[in-house]
Amino acid sequence: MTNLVYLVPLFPLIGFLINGIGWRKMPKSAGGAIGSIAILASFIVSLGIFFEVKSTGATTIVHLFDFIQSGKLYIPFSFQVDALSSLFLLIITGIGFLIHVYSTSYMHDDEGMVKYFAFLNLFVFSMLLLVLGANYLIMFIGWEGVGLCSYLLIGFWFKNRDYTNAAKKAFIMNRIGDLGFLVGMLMILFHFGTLTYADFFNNLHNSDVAISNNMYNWIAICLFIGAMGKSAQIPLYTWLPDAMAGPTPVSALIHAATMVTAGIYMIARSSALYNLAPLAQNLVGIIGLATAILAASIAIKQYDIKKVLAYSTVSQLGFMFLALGMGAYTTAVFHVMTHAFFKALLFLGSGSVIHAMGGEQDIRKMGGLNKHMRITGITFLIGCLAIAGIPGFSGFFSKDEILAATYAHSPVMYYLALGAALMTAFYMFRLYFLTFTGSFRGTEEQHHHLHESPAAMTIPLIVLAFFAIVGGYVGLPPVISEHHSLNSFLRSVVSNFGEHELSHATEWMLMGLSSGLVIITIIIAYAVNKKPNFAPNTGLAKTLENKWYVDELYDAVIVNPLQKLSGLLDRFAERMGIDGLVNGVGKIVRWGSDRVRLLQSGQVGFYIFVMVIGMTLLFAISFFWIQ
Amino acid sequence: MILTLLILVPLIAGIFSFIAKDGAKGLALISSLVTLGLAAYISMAANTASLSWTMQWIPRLGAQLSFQADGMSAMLCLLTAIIMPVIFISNWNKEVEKPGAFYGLMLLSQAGITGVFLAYDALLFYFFWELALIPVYFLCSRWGGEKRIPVTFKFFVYTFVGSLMMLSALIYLSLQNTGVSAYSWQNIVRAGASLPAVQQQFLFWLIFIAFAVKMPIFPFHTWQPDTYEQSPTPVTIILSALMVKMGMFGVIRWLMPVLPAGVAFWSNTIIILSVIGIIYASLIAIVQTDLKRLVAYSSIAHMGLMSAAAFAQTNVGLHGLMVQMFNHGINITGMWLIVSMVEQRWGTRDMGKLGGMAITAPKMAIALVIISLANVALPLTNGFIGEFMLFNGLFESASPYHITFMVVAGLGIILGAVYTLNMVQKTAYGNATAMTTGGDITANEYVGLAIVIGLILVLGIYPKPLLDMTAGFANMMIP
Amino acid sequence: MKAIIATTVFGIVLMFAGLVAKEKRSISTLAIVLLVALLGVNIWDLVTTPATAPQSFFNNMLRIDRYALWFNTLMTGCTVLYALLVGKDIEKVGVHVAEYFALIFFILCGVYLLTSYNNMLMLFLGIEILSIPQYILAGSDKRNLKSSEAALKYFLMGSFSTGILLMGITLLYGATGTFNIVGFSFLQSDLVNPLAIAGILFLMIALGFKVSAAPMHTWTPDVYDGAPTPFTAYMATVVKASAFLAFMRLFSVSFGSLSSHWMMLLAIITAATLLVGNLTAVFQQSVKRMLAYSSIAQAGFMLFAVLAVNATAWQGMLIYAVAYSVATIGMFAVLLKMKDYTYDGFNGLAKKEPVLAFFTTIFILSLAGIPLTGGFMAKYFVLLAAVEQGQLFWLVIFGLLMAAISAYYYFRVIIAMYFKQGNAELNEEVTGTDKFWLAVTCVLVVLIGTVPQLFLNNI
Amino acid sequence: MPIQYYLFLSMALFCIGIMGTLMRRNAIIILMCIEMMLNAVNLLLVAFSKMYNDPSAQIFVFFIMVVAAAEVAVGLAIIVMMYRKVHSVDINILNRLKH
Amino acid sequence: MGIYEVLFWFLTVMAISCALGVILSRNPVNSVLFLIATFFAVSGHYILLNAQFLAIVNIIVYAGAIMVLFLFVIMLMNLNADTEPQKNRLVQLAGVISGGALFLVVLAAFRTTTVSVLEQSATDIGLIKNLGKTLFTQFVLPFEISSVLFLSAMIGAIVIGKKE
Repeated sequence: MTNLVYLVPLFPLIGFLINGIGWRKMPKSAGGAIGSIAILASFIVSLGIFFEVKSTGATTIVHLFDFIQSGKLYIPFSFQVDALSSLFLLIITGIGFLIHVYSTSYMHDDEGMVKYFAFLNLFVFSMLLLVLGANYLIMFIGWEGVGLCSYLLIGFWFKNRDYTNAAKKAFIMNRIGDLGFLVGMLMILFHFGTLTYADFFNNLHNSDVAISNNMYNWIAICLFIGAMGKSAQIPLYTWLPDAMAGPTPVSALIHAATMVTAGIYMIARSSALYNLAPLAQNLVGIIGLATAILAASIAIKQYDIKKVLAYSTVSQLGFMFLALGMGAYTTAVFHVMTHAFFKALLFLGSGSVIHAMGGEQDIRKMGGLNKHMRITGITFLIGCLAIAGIPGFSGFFSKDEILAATYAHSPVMYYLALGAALMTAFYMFRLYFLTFTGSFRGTEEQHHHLHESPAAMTIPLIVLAFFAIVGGYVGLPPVISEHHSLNSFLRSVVSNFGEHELSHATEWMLMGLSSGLVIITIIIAYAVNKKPNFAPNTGLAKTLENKWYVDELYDAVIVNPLQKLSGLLDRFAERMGIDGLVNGVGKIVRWGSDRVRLLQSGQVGFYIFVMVIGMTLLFAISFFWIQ
Repeated sequence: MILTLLILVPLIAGIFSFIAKDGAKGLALISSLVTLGLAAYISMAANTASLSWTMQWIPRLGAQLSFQADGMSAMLCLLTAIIMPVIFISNWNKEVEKPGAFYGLMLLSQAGITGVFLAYDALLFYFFWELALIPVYFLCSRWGGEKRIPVTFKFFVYTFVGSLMMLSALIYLSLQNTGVSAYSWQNIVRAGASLPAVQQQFLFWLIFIAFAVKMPIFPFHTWQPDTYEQSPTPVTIILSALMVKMGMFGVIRWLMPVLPAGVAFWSNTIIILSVIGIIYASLIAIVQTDLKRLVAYSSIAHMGLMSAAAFAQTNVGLHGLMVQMFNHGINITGMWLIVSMVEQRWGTRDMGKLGGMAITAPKMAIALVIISLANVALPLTNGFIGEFMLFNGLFESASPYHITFMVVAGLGIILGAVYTLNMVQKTAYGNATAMTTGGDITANEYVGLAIVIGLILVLGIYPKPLLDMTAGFANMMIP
Repeated sequence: MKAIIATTVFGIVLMFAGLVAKEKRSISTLAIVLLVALLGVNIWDLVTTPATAPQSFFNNMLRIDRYALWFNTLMTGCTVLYALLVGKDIEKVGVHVAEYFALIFFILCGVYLLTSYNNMLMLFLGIEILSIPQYILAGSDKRNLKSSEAALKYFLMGSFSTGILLMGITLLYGATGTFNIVGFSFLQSDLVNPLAIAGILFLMIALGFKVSAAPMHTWTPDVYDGAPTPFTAYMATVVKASAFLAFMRLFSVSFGSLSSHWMMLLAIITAATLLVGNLTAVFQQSVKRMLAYSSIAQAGFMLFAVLAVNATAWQGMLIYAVAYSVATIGMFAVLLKMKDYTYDGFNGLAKKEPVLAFFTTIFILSLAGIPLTGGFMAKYFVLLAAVEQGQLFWLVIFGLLMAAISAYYYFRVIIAMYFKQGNAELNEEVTGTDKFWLAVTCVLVVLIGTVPQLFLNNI
Repeated sequence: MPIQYYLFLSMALFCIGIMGTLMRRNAIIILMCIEMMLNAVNLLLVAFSKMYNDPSAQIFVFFIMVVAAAEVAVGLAIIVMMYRKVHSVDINILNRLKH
Repeated sequence: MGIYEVLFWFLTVMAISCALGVILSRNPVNSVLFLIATFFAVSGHYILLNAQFLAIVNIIVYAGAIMVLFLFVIMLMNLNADTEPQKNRLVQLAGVISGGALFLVVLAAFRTTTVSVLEQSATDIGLIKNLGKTLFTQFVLPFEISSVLFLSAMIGAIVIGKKE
């Protein structure tokens, strides 16, 4: 089965090509069907691969063709199938399929639906390349490919300038990260002469290649910069909230479940490197934690349903990086998986809400939707419970593992992370209460239109809700079960670093603490939002509503100065400076010509005079200077 | 002999098309297709052994009519031979004034450019160098925009000064030799390499300025945006896709092996200039509102990267440069085709007035997006392979600042994304305000764009043929 | 030697023909026939002279080598071309057509003397024989005050420079005791007699005057501008080229060993010439006057050959002389067709007379030194010679920069013809014959530019 | 008598001639000054001829006279032609050709 | 100081002062007369230098023929002192200075010349017989060629001088 791995990306590619070429002529339903079936096919193959890998535990490399070969530089186009990639395959194709199905209904009224499916398929294709690549360059191809699809899909409604701006911002911020990734790759190439994972990781321990510890750190940091961009970490996170401009299923798939977790995948993939680079690892943890807190704090005061989810995603990604920073790679992957379920669920749920509200996204205008959309309401609640970390739901297990790992590493960070987790619970339930409970605050017309979404949308919700509940049982904490099935599955590929075995008592204590606090927080959230008050925010709240003014800060510090600098360069350095200089030479020649020609006075006496002067000078030079 | 045919076919066809008047269009197309066939044959043949052809020319000077095609020459000839039919096809239904002269001059410049790539004799090289320039000068000045006369004249004088400086250096070098092949590449190389370092350092600039102007390298670039802006698009394509390669080609063929000590001495300086040029041109591109100027500055930025990598003097960088020269030629051709279609349909190149191409001309918009993505070197487009190798080469250079160079040059890919996406946003996206009239691409334009986009994708996914074609050359230059 | 006799005789024949022939047309036809005959004589001379050592005539007064013969032949050829192209226009200058042609034959006599003189006296006579007819030709359009002015200016300055030439010759004689240019013996190689140095300087200035090197160039624009255009064409080409050959012969053959004493000065003169010629030409409005300045600029390049004192320089001078003469004659032939000599007068010529415009372009490109034309090869050879000399690389670079400036004013003609709107008015119909001979000229220009070996094989 | 004396005398005459051409506006006087320069040359040649005891210098002087005569003939013709047109022999009157 | 020196200095002073007279006198006729005097002084020098034939020729050709031609022309044009406009002082001064500077520079250059002293002894090279022999043997070509010069001068005089 693993030998057929090329089929996995091939199906979405075929789907993309069919939809892409026929996007103007094909019927919408056909486009949706082709797109979904392509992913389903991939999913089936992926399942087969997954189980094969699970049973054998082997790592297979499938060589397709030579991509770049130049001197010492050799980069094959090959796929690597192992535990990590097969798990991601499942997440991508599985959730991808659900979201495709969901989209067939969600996008049904859009004229560009076939194009939409083409892009979506292309995205899945790129994402699969990313996780399947057997070397960093193939990963990079997928890496940039998903960035492209994200760009295309954020700007899907291209007539709106704000949307296309958001798309552009996403692409450019990703590019900043990509530069880091690129530099990291070049460093690896420079020092190890290869980009292939297997060779690279083998050589890491090889004493022949003696490089300083510093260099490991640098390489790791460069790669992490790439992850920052893709996975929306400080300081490159601002694109992700803006990316909500795209259709909601896109947000669910790309900006929650899959693409943004690429950074986590990459670092988990490079765990061997990070294990050698403690400095970089600490940086990852700190950045992750800071992002988790910052994004959570912003989410508290957002009013756009998708924005809240977006910041929540950023925050959750922060948690994942925190885990990575603690050396708990499998935990991060675990959280990726659970997060994929519940965040996709939440986004699709919000999509269902938006669908029902006729495009309205402001939660101040919602409320009491539970009455009209039961399935959406319930599944959304499940999502909230999962993300908040209520015991029994998937999020609880993965988040708890992160917190435990953090506690083992540094209690201070644990408390900070716990704070972020509590904020998560708070804003998620604020969102839930404001949206689904209480009374409807929108217009009469919207009220009239409220309805439950069609089955194509609700079925994926239900499936995802199911997984949001049970997804966590693959990684039961050691206090409950000594057998951590995910950990053991991944062990062959990802090696956790410096795992501290916490005593069972401590673990119980931590679990109890976080669960208890979360429940209290939810109650507070209920209390606060029972009678919503949308008075204009002041003070800290206003700062939070305005996202700590980070966008403004970036505008003021980077974007505007850059624009100004460009303008100045164009006006002064280019036109007046260099071009002015060049034209100046021309002008000087003309001016000189105008002066010199006055020597030609037309009077023969003057001519002779010039001649005599010249003669005298020549004599003087000849007799007094040369000799 | 087949090498001379490659030059003679466009030359003769060019001369005839002056007389042919209305038939010139067809003649040009046929000639360009013939050369494409020849070039394809040569590039296959050059894989195995380099072709050469030599004849006495001016025994008094020791100049010969000598052509040789190695991997680089063959690749560039192939590029030339591909670009020309693309130009002719996509301009098929466009009426030009005096078609005979127009197509004649186009073909003459093709002959000149091909000659530059094939010449293995310094004087012959110089001849073709100028022969390529003169028809282009006429083309720009005759068929260009309203400010064409001063602008193209500036271009002409600029490059003329450069080539004259090069001429002085070539004279100097040739005098180190005697005999009937004093100007042959081998002898020039031997002469140059045996000069004392100080002289090499001096001669370096004389030669380099010619190439720097052509490429163009900051700060010798100011002719370029104006000229691109004013030239008719077919000529802009020749200028930017082919003539800038002449500069790059010159550096590799007639500078690096000839003055190794000079190159070694100045390479850091040139890399710094190039890198500054990347950032500088990219920044300026950001505030351009004219499509042509934007693409022009983007080209400067790209050439900056190529030149930086060239002077990094690494095998992989050089190999990447070969690939990138080809790919840049293809990409920028596509870019200009789109720009010209926009201008033709909507009568403006001002991005402030454009918008909504995706609604009125979706096919063109798709092409624009694909070409733009190639322009920002997105993986799986051809731009990526070259750029990756160039960065790799720059990173591996022996200079102590190699990381700094690479990182600063890398900022160019971010800025590149900024201006390219700006352009896409402003032309393709948004509501169709000004761009309500005018249809989507016509059949002939479709063919032209299809060739370009096909090459972009094929070479982006499977670059091996291109890499193989030039590998031998790269290994020979820098083992 | 045969050619000198022939040209004198032909000149006299033409003088008398003027008495007999009533029609101007027949006179110019006769002149052309005689010129062709003269060319034949030259070729005969060339063929019959053995390729070995140079021959001396009349007690070393003349020393004719193959180079001189070949040069004479080429210059005569240029004259034939000239007569074919502008013969019609000479008829229009004035009534004394036979005399004009006779003077041209006499000038050719001067040319032959200057290419082969071996004695200062012959140099002096040669220059005078070259100059006096020019004074007359310059003033031959008596209806035109400008022509008279040109003649007066040329005459006064020419006589003045004759004085300087003679002073130079005298001082050299004082230093060496001989007039024989190969017999000069400069005593004390380390401390050369100041008389000799001063003599060389005076000669440099006098000959510099003839070739219009700065700062002795001032007559050139006025005279070339004022003189009747057909004669300007001749003065600026064949005459100037032979003056250069005389210059070179003296400085290379006789003073070559002293080059350290005069090279610097001549280099300064060269630089000044290039600068003044190119710079001033930029601002001109009249193409004719621009060509005058351009002839100064071209003289700057020919001075490289004089400076270089080596074998390449001789070949360079030859190529330059021919390439420059042919292109300039062609250019003047075109100019003569124009009603208005200003740049604006050329506006839109390409539309009206595409063939004529094409020929003009070739000539202009040649003058600007663009490859494939003779001008390039010419410049190339002289610069090659200068670089070969070893100390003049700076001057070569300077010269090339000036060449770039020269593109400015030359290309203005092309710009006017092709890119500007306008209605270029012609003086007269461009006949098929005209076109044919212009085409021949073009072919020559391109031939020199591509196969210069053709013109060097005989030496 | 040292030859320098003749050298200096001749130079003095020569330079006076030059000064004359520079100072005067009358074309005829200028022509005369040029003749004076030629005479200075002649004088020096004769002195050198004596020094070297060589007749060829004197022959040269003879030729200079011959040429001078011819030149004067042409020159005066030109001046007369000019006088006919502008009724003056002032060289500054004729300056239509300039710049 | 023998008669030779006395004559030398007398003729020198005469030549230079008359030469100055040529350029300084305002009346063209006076200039011509001064020039004739200069020529006589120069002829005197010729005799001192044993160039008797040239002395005679100088007087006949120059002073006699050429200068008379000048006088004719001046008379013909009816030029007198008042008609010739003077150059302004500055230009005159510039002329004097540049001419003088040239003289001084050349003088300074010849300071160090080491040329022998002329012998006082008489030679016969300046006699017509010797000169004639030289002219018709060694210098026969220039002699013949100068006829071309005369022909052109003749044509010139006709072409230019003839009224149309």
